[in-house]
Amino acid sequence: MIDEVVKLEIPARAEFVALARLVVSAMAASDVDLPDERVDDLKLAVSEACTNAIEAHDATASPERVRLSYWADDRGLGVRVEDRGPGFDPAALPDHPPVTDPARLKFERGLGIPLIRALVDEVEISSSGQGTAVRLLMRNAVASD
Amino acid sequence: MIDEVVKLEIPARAEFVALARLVVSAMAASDVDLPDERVDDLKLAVSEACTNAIEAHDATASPERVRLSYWADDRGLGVRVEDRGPGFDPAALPDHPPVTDPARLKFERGLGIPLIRALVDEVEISSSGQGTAVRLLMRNAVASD
Amino acid sequence: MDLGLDVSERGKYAVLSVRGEVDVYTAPRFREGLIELVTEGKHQIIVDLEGVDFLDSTGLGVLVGGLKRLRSHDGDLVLVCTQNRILKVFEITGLTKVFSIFDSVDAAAAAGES
Amino acid sequence: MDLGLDVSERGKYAVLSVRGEVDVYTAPRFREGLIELVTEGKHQIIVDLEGVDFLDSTGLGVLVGGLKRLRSHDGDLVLVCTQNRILKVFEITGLTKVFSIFDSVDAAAAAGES
Ligand SMILES: Nc1ncnc2c1ncn2[C@@H]1O[C@H](COP(=O)(O)OP(=O)(O)O)[C@@H](O)[C@H]1O
Ligand SMILES: Nc1ncnc2c1ncn2[C@@H]1O[C@H](COP(=O)(O)OP(=O)(O)O)[C@@H](O)[C@H]1O
Repeated sequence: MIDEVVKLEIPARAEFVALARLVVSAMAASDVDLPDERVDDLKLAVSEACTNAIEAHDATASPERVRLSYWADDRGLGVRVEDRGPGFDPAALPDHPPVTDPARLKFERGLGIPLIRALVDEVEISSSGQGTAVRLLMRNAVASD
Repeated sequence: MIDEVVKLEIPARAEFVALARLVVSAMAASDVDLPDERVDDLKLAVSEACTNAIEAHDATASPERVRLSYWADDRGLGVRVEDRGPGFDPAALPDHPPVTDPARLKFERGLGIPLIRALVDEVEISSSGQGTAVRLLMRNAVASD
Repeated sequence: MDLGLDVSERGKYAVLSVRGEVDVYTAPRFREGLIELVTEGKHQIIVDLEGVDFLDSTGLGVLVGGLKRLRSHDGDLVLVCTQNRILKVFEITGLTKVFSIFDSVDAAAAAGES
Repeated sequence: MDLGLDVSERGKYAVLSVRGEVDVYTAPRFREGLIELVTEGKHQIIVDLEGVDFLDSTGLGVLVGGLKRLRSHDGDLVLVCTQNRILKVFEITGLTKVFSIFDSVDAAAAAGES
């Protein structure tokens, strides 16, 4: 399955996030058995992860780029978003959004990772001082909940 | 300008050629000053070059992938298509299609590189036993003919 | 990628109709559009999201920011949205509890008159 | 990526209407659609390209192959196309000299009757 991987490398700039989403649609059109709604959910998650990756590079004014891999296999459609930003501690963020807590309404930010976790079947975030990798997997119809 | 480059790596399979074209549209939408018609011409050329790259890999049954770079700068929109196929001698092909020669109508093939040369402002083909790279540049409105 | 913004009037409301994709690239233009209305003294705003194809958390941020700004002027910002994939984002983030969301600009304007 | 093929009848012609993108991935389906018609004994074919968004040299190859096959059955293959970006590809490759290209299925069928 390794040769089923599509790789995309983009400058860490806002205008390229749309391209990262577009590749999800293209992969979904050719290779997988996901309902449109789940493809949309994955696009949203990729958009959030890419936005964070770009902002991480902004923080360091690093000219590094954001690297994405997309793969389709029996399990579903996967995307990995990798940056060389300063990293962060994902465990320090709440696992799920406290949607009932009116206090969160004070925040215009901090919605990205909760959205990713709510929308995507499998989410793995690994982060260090060298950068961050977010691995997303949307499971095929049969295997999904 | 080096960080303006977008890179795409696809399996050498027919279904991914559409993705290679899609990235041309995405680059054109965000970064350059090319009329739609010239963007369409560049998409056609990228499609031809990618098709050749994929067929070159078919010939060797090689699991290698096709690598594309896209860049936008003052001069225009550029795309490089690279394969690790067996290579060929581009000089052995006619520079321009003999459009008036009725004999060419016998051929269902051999139209790709003539189309590329007719449509794109600058075309550079380098090929060896290690593979082939096709570099295409569509010049911005001001600089174009 | 394209973002389209149109402004119109409906009763006491200014209506900002958004078309296209709202993400980190286009959100700044969306934010400017909203701020411009507030600066012009429009403190009752309907944001019509029916033409939006995509909206992520940066778009949500613009809306929450706009709402806070308007409330500080005793104004309000209400939404028009019937698309499930967009509504879903508001639901997951709990923002359906913050925004009044209507099926049409007419319904939003009528609610404001009552 | 999508390729749509519809078959209909118009006078002595079978009309194959093509929608979507014709490239190395979709060309095999296009070729099969044509060959199926020939196998069914349809030797006068109009290929309607008005719904085509993209066509590259693999698509041209399918059309040239179809034409050769039909001529060997004393048949013909004519095209309907008014889109400049598609016509351009036929012009550059000199194929406007091989194919009769019409503005509409009606015009193509009428020319065949005369
Ligand atoms: N790729 C990343 N690199 C560094 N920090 C990150 C990354 N992704 C997320 N973060 C941190 O986690 C926080 C929460 O992210 P998120 O939930 O997406 O909300 P937002 O991006 O709106 O702040 C970010 O503000 C940032 O500090
Ligand atoms: N990337 C490539 N690697 C190896 N051979 C190539 C490559 N591109 C083109 N060629 C050779 O040049 C020939 C002409 O290419 P082209 O004009 O695109 O027409 P076609 O692909 O339809 O044959 C091909 O048949 C092939 O032999």
